[in-house]
Amino acid sequence: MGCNIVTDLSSVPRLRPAAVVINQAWCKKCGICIAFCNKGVLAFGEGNRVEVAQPENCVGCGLCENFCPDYAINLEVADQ
Amino acid sequence: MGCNIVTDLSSVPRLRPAAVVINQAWCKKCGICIAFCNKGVLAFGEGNRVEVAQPENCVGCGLCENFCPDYAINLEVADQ
Amino acid sequence: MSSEPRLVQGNEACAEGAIYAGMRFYAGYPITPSTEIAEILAKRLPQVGGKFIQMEDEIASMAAVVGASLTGVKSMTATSGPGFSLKQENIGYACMAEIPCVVVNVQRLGPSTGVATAPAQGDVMQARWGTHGDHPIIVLTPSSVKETFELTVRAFNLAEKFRVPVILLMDEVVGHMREKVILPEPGELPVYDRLKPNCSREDYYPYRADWDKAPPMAFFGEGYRYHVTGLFHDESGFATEKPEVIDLQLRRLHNKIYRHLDEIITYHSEQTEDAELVVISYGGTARAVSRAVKLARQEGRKVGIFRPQTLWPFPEEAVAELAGAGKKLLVAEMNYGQLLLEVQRVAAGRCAVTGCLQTNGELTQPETILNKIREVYEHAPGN
Amino acid sequence: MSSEPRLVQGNEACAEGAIYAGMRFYAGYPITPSTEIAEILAKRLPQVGGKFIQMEDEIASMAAVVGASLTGVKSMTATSGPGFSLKQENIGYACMAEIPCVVVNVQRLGPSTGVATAPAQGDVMQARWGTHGDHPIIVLTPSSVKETFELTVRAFNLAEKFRVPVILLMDEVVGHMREKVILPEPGELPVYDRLKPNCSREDYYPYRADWDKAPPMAFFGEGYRYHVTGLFHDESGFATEKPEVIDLQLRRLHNKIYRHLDEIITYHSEQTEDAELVVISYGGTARAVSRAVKLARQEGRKVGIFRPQTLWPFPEEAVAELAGAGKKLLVAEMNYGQLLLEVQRVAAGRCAVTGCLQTNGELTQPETILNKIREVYEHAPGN
Amino acid sequence: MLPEIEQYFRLEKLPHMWCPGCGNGIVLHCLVKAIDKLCLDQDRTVMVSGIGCAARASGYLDFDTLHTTHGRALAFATGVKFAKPELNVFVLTGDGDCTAIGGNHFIHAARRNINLTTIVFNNNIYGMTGGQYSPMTPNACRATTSPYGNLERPFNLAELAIAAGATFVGRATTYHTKQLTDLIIEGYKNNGFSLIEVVTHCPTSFGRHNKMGSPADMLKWQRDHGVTAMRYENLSPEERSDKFIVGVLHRCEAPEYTAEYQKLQEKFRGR
Amino acid sequence: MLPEIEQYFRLEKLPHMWCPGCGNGIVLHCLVKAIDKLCLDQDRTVMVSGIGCAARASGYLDFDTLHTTHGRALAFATGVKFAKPELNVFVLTGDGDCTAIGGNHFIHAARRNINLTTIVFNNNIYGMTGGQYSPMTPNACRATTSPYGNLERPFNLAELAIAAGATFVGRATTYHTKQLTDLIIEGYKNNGFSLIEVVTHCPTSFGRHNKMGSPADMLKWQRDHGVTAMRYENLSPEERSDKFIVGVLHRCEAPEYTAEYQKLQEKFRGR
Amino acid sequence: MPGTWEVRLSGSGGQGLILAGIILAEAAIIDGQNVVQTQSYGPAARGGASKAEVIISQEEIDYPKVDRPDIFLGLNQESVLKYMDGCKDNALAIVDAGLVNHIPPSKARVYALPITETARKQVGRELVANVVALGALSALSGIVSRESVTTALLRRVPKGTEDMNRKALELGFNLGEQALAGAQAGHN
Amino acid sequence: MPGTWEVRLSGSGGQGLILAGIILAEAAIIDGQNVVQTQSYGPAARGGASKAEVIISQEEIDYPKVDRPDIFLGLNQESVLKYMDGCKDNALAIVDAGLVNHIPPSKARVYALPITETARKQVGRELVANVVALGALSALSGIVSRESVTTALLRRVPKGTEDMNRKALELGFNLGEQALAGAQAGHN
Ligand SMILES: Cc1ncc(C[n+]2csc(CCOP(=O)(O)OP(=O)(O)O)c2C)c(N)n1
Ligand SMILES: Cc1ncc(C[n+]2csc(CCOP(=O)(O)OP(=O)(O)O)c2C)c(N)n1
Ligand code: SF4
Ligand code: SF4
Ligand code: SF4
Ligand code: SF4
Ligand code: SF4
Ligand code: SF4
Ligand SMILES: [Mg+2]
Ligand SMILES: [Mg+2]
Repeated sequence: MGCNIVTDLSSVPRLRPAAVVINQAWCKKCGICIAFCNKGVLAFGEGNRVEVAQPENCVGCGLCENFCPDYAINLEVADQ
Repeated sequence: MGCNIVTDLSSVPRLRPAAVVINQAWCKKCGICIAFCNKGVLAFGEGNRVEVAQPENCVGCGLCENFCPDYAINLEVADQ
Repeated sequence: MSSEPRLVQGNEACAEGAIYAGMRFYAGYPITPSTEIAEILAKRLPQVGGKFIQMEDEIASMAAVVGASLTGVKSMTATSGPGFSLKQENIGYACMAEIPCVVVNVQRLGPSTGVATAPAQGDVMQARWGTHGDHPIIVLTPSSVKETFELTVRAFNLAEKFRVPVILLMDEVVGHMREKVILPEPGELPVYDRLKPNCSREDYYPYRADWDKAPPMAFFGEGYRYHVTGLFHDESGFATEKPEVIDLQLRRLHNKIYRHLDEIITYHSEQTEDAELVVISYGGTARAVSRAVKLARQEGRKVGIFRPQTLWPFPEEAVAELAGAGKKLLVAEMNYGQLLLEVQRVAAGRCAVTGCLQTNGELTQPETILNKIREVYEHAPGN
Repeated sequence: MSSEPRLVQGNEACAEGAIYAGMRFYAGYPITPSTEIAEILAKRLPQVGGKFIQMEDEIASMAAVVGASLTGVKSMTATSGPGFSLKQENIGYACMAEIPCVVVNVQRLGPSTGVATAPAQGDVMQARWGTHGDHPIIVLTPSSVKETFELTVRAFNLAEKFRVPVILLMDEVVGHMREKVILPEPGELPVYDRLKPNCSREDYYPYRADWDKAPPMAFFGEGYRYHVTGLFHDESGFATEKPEVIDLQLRRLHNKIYRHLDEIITYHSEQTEDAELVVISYGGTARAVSRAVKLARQEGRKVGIFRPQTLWPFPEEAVAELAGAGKKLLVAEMNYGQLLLEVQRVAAGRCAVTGCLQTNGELTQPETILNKIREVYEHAPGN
Repeated sequence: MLPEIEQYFRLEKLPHMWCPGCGNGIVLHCLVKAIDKLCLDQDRTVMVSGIGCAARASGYLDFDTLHTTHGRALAFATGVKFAKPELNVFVLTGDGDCTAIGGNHFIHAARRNINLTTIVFNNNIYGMTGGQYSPMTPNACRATTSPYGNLERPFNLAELAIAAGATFVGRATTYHTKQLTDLIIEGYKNNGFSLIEVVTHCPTSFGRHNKMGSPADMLKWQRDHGVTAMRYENLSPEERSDKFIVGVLHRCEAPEYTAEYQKLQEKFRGR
Repeated sequence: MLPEIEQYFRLEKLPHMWCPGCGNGIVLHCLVKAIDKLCLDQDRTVMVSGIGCAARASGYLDFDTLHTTHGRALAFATGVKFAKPELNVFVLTGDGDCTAIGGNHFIHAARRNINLTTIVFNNNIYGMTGGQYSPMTPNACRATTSPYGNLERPFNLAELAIAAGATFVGRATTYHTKQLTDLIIEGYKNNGFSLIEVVTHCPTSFGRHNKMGSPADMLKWQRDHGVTAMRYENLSPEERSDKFIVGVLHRCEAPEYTAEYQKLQEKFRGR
Repeated sequence: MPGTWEVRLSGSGGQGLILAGIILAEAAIIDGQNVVQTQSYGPAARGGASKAEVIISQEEIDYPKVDRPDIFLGLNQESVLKYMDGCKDNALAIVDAGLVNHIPPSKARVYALPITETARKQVGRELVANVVALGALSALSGIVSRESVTTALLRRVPKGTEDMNRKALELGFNLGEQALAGAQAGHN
Repeated sequence: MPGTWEVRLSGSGGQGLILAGIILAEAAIIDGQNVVQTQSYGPAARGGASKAEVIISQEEIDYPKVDRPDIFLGLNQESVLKYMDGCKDNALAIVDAGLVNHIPPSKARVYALPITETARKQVGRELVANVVALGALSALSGIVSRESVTTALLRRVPKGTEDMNRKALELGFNLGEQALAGAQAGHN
């Protein structure tokens, strides 16, 4: 509910997220997330599946989620 | 034939014309010529006919001809 | 509105009838001979809490009417031939998305710009077939100022009930004519309001209805959050290309009209029982026919008049009955023979069908019709 | 163009046929399933000294085509249902001002946006009646890629000869289908060029012609200095409201078509002589009918096929003859029954007329038609 | 009328059908004066108009003339010009014709920079249909469809044309006849899309509803409210508020559409 | 996608029908983020779209949504908004939808200053029909109907909107997501006609014909060519030639149409 | 039809004949009659000849156009030439004496009255010639009562012009009555 | 119909099946056959299932759509589920071994071949999977001659890609021939 949010989450520097989750059912393998991740976290795998190849490198910048045209990436923030 | 005319007649100060001629068949009695003649040459007559009431006052300025929306006024220049 | 008799113009009766029916949104673009409808409504609508907007063209007018109707407001536009041609695409949209609205076409002489002020009835077939693709449509046509008021109210009732655009097909004669009329008091004529869903948002399927019915219609802004499109769609309103769904939905669009002809079709029939010849006519022409039929009766000819108020769907059954009874049929209209084609089809060879057609920009004179009556009465083959 | 067999798409055949006929001006606005015509012509026209322009919408496209045609260039536009609806006003203008041009409508499933890629034949009546006012119109419809080429050439010939807009009514099946064809060599098909006046400017009346003829047409820019309008006009081309002149001019517009049906109407008729049942069909559907008729014959049923290439004016005489011979008629089309209405009218009760109609966005299958053939063959009343 | 310009009129069609005092006749007068000065070949000049009082102009002029459908003059003219670029094509259109129903064709013709000289007869009203407000009717003015005063704002047509891509834009009035004639000449000479907006007066459908007085009064109003750019510059904001500029408003260079296409044809012909 | 904005989507309709890498999904993402920040009542917000790839957007959003005819979204939206001014009305339209067939409705909605927030998905092409050039296709670019390169000049949409009367105009790209979200917020807040032009990428129909590379390459192109007004100011003319400004381009005050009408109604109601 | 009057009012576009027709029709309604009013426009209803027609009857009125006028009014030359044709034998025809010079052959009783002149000289506004004509027509024909036409007129005219219009109507009545009493303009 | 082959090629929007259909049809023309080619598009022909159909015959071809394929090609899972239905008994069905996991019940002779994999690994471009498939299909069916399909292919592909395409086609032929020689993928 946006109405309860005072500042936009995406504008607050995040904690290191627990996980970058790819929704394979929605992903169309366009490669945008891979191209824009500065940390080389994501990569094409078998059959062009997008895979979280280097999860440990992720800094939670959110670029991948932001640019994914198919809402197929979620940054799941760890419970605090 | 415009193509033989070097300067536009209407832009040259004219000689005093021989006559202001009203084409009554085309005149719609709108009164524009009368309102714009600075010399009081023209006036409404019987049945709102436009008449050249004071021909002697005409200075051949051409305003009446210029503004008549019905091409009903001709300044007939005397043969030189 | 008082019960005093007043002198009222046909176009004015249309405007006032619309207000009576509850119309509170008008979008239009001026065109002779319909313009008075817009001019009157520009003045009247703010007075009754309604909205008037002059759009940039007829296409936009039709679009705005559909948009407004979705918010739950009874909506209308009025035009004439050239504008009616332009509205066709969005009339088709209203058919497909099942948006109630009324489109008035005060016919003038065409094709093209034609003669803006001349009477004609050349848009009868266009009113039926003007937009692309198969679509059902209801077309009403009045013959007098009073009937213009009444049929305008009916047009709204049918539009709202069946969720369709209804065409009120007037002509210059009726639109510009003034007659003495007593306009109905509120309550005197039935006024139908749109059926709304009474279910929850979750249970609402905007295009779910019995095979021959129009579904209830939620208003935009009331929480149903549904989707409307001109693409073929399933009951949920979302696009589909499934043949069986397309078939079902298109069939329902037709059935909701063609299975309710009794509610939709009205006509006026006079002296047809004993008639050997029946003149079929409508709109302004029917006024000349009335006179001609009186004169023919005075001459001892058994002539009747059949005047559809609903042009489409065509009163097929009633006309088939006349044809079946072997009466000669004479179709009088101000065009090259449009309704004539439908009458010929329905008559199916069972009786002589002749046209009394005029397309010169003048209202047909009673004498012209009388002469034709005499000719057909005497010479057309009986059965 | 070589005499080698090639794989050609229907839309491509239309584009190439137009070039063959001498078309050198195309204005259009893209829409599925007609877009290939524009795309091919965008490439081809500059190569053959022609002009291609993509206008801002379909209305402007139709307008530009008329403007171009007045300069003496054979002109064309192509579209599908929604765009065809938008073009109607200016098609009426072309009828009224007698401007030759060809309008291609590659039909898709409607009404409204419908399904852009699905085959349908829902614009048959619209092609006849889509613009306001009474107007004659010629509508041709092809069934194969080769015929698309040929009828496109014919469309231009008829347009130029009769000074009318001609509608080439294609459907998605034929437009998108590719077939092996040998395109005609130059000179193989007749190509008709516009009749120009051979009189002086003073003697030229742009709308003076025999009662059933189209007048010769001067090109803009060649010194005839004449006036063209969509208003009713007299022979000089200037507006008139005189009933007798209106009547005369409108009658000529109709006569120049309806008095030359022999030149205009073509159809394909096969195995009808001994047939007890004739299937009437056109466009893509006729391809399924061909198969179904073959199968029916294999079953020993005497079935024929009648396929109008000219839809409007309708081949009334030929169909009346079939009806008069008491053959059962089955009309197969991908709509709710449009040509069916005309067949019923023409049959005038002399034979059983049934429809095999499909509107689900798929090409009717031969089996569907065969089943209907069996049913009608067995059960419809004979005479 | 000067005898030397009579040749451009279809004299037998005169007097024209416009109301007494209507400004349209003055616009036409200036147009033929301009054509005369330009020495255009009468046989190779086309007048295209839409529908409306102004659009009737084409019928009075002795050229190839094309009176089209409402709002579509520019689209028809595009066809004429593109098919035969050697013709001179003028478009005569009303404010409603051009900016209401025809607005899209207007911005696209400007964008394409096709060589059409477009004269908009701006009488701030739909004259032909009896006085409904147009997109050029000033705010608060009365018309038959704005009985309580017009709620909308009018277009600034010149700015719209410039934004859309016109390469020549000028404005005059029926009072400023000399300027109008010159603007038409300049507009014609521009190799591209030219707009000449003429503020003209409709005494019947606009003047009457808005108490503008006689036709002569309306001309005087134009005289008093239309000013040159130079004069405008020197006016105070208050003085400016009811004034408008008369003269050339915009001029720039851009490739002309039909010429570009001809280049293309030359390049690919026979390929 | 942030879980808090899922509520604005019709999740069961996802994945959407757009091609892999198509920018439209990013625009929609920004739109719902803006709506979330604005705390709009989902039940009183309407999305109106025309026909085209972009116009399919309405189907994915959980509001009252109206997918209309090609080019007419603004005219339908005018009906919705004028009939029920208390609704928030957004218009989602493609460059072809809005500026080709729909150009007239666009300039008139702007002129009326009716309170519609219009988001133009400018991918410089007719995507849906397979890649014909649009009025926003840059000169010389290739499309299926400009096989030899586009001869026409594109509109400067922002300038056109300003000239027509829009009271808020902004531009962003699918790369500039933060700015886009903010522009939508600002556009919504403007009480009048707001245009937000989004430069988006169509890898299938535009990119492929014009060798623009992968979807990611097209996003990078946007990053490198869209600059803030401030940066633009400091660029040399040569540097400017292939750049465009991202941000608020215009803002002004003018009476809003539906509000003006409401005043009229209040004044004359019952008369 | 018995008890039916067919009235044709004609003149140039700006002479207010449609308004006159409406007032006449409304007067007849006040008198309890049935009524239909129609008009025909020129290309744009400017100048030239235009007409308004009124049919007044006790019966229901079917055909709304006037075929053969019982009463004809012609306020300019063009309209008289164009529309006077077809008058019934012995019909009442009123033409403007100042603006009409030629009358086509007809069996009507023709009155040439100084209608426009009266409006201009005695009311000071040519604009009200239509009202003067209406007065004369009512007086000469008796088709509507004096009170009804006065009431109908005052309902229709703009506020502030009532006196001027009433005066014009009175002058018209007088013109009509004088004509009735005096010489008839002769058959021709 | 005697001597008539009905061929249905299916896969996702971007897999180039229409082009494959066209090449197949043109090859058949070179072989002197009659041919009709059609296709069906999805909402916007992107992703999902799309199909191209070719009918090849010595006779004239009337109905242009494939009702019951003699030859079926399925390059993705969705299209196999949607379009494989209706194959004739003993029809030839070729599916992509890497992208298709489930096959609907059918009496066709089904071959699961590594088409896309071959294109990716051996040609280096997945894009040419359609050409590989075409090769395999020709070899397995003999419906068109090897020369004709090669000629038709080379006429259609962009300049500069001839070698790559020729290679893909060869690989396809080989796949087909191996399959013919080797094990059939079994009925199910
Ligand atoms: C499609 C269509 N819509 C409406 C009309 C009616 N119509 C004719 S002229 C006109 C407006 C004319 O206004 P403008 O262009 O300003 O010309 P003016 O008469 O003022 O010179 C209208 C609305 C028409 N002829 N066609
Ligand atoms: C009246 C009409 N004309 C043409 C079309 C075909 N058509 C559908 S979408 C479209 C263009 C879409 O371009 P744009 O608006 O830029 O949207 P995009 O697909 O690029 O997002 C066209 C021409 C149509 N549906 N209706
Ligand atoms: S950006 Fe989204 S759709 Fe594209 S590859 Fe990454 S996860 Fe998949
Ligand atoms: S959040 Fe940033 S670092 Fe982590 S995967 Fe996404 S783009 Fe890479
Ligand atoms: S300006 Fe012309 S039309 Fe008007 S009154 Fe004078 S002469 Fe007559
Ligand atoms: S020429 Fe000048 S002075 Fe002479 S009448 Fe005309 S306006 Fe008056
Ligand atoms: S109505 Fe206005 S614009 Fe039309 S002719 Fe009369 S004065 Fe001129
Ligand atoms: S064609 Fe272009 S705009 Fe349309 S969905 Fe594909 S990438 Fe997006
Ligand atoms: Mg105007
Ligand atoms: Mg686009």
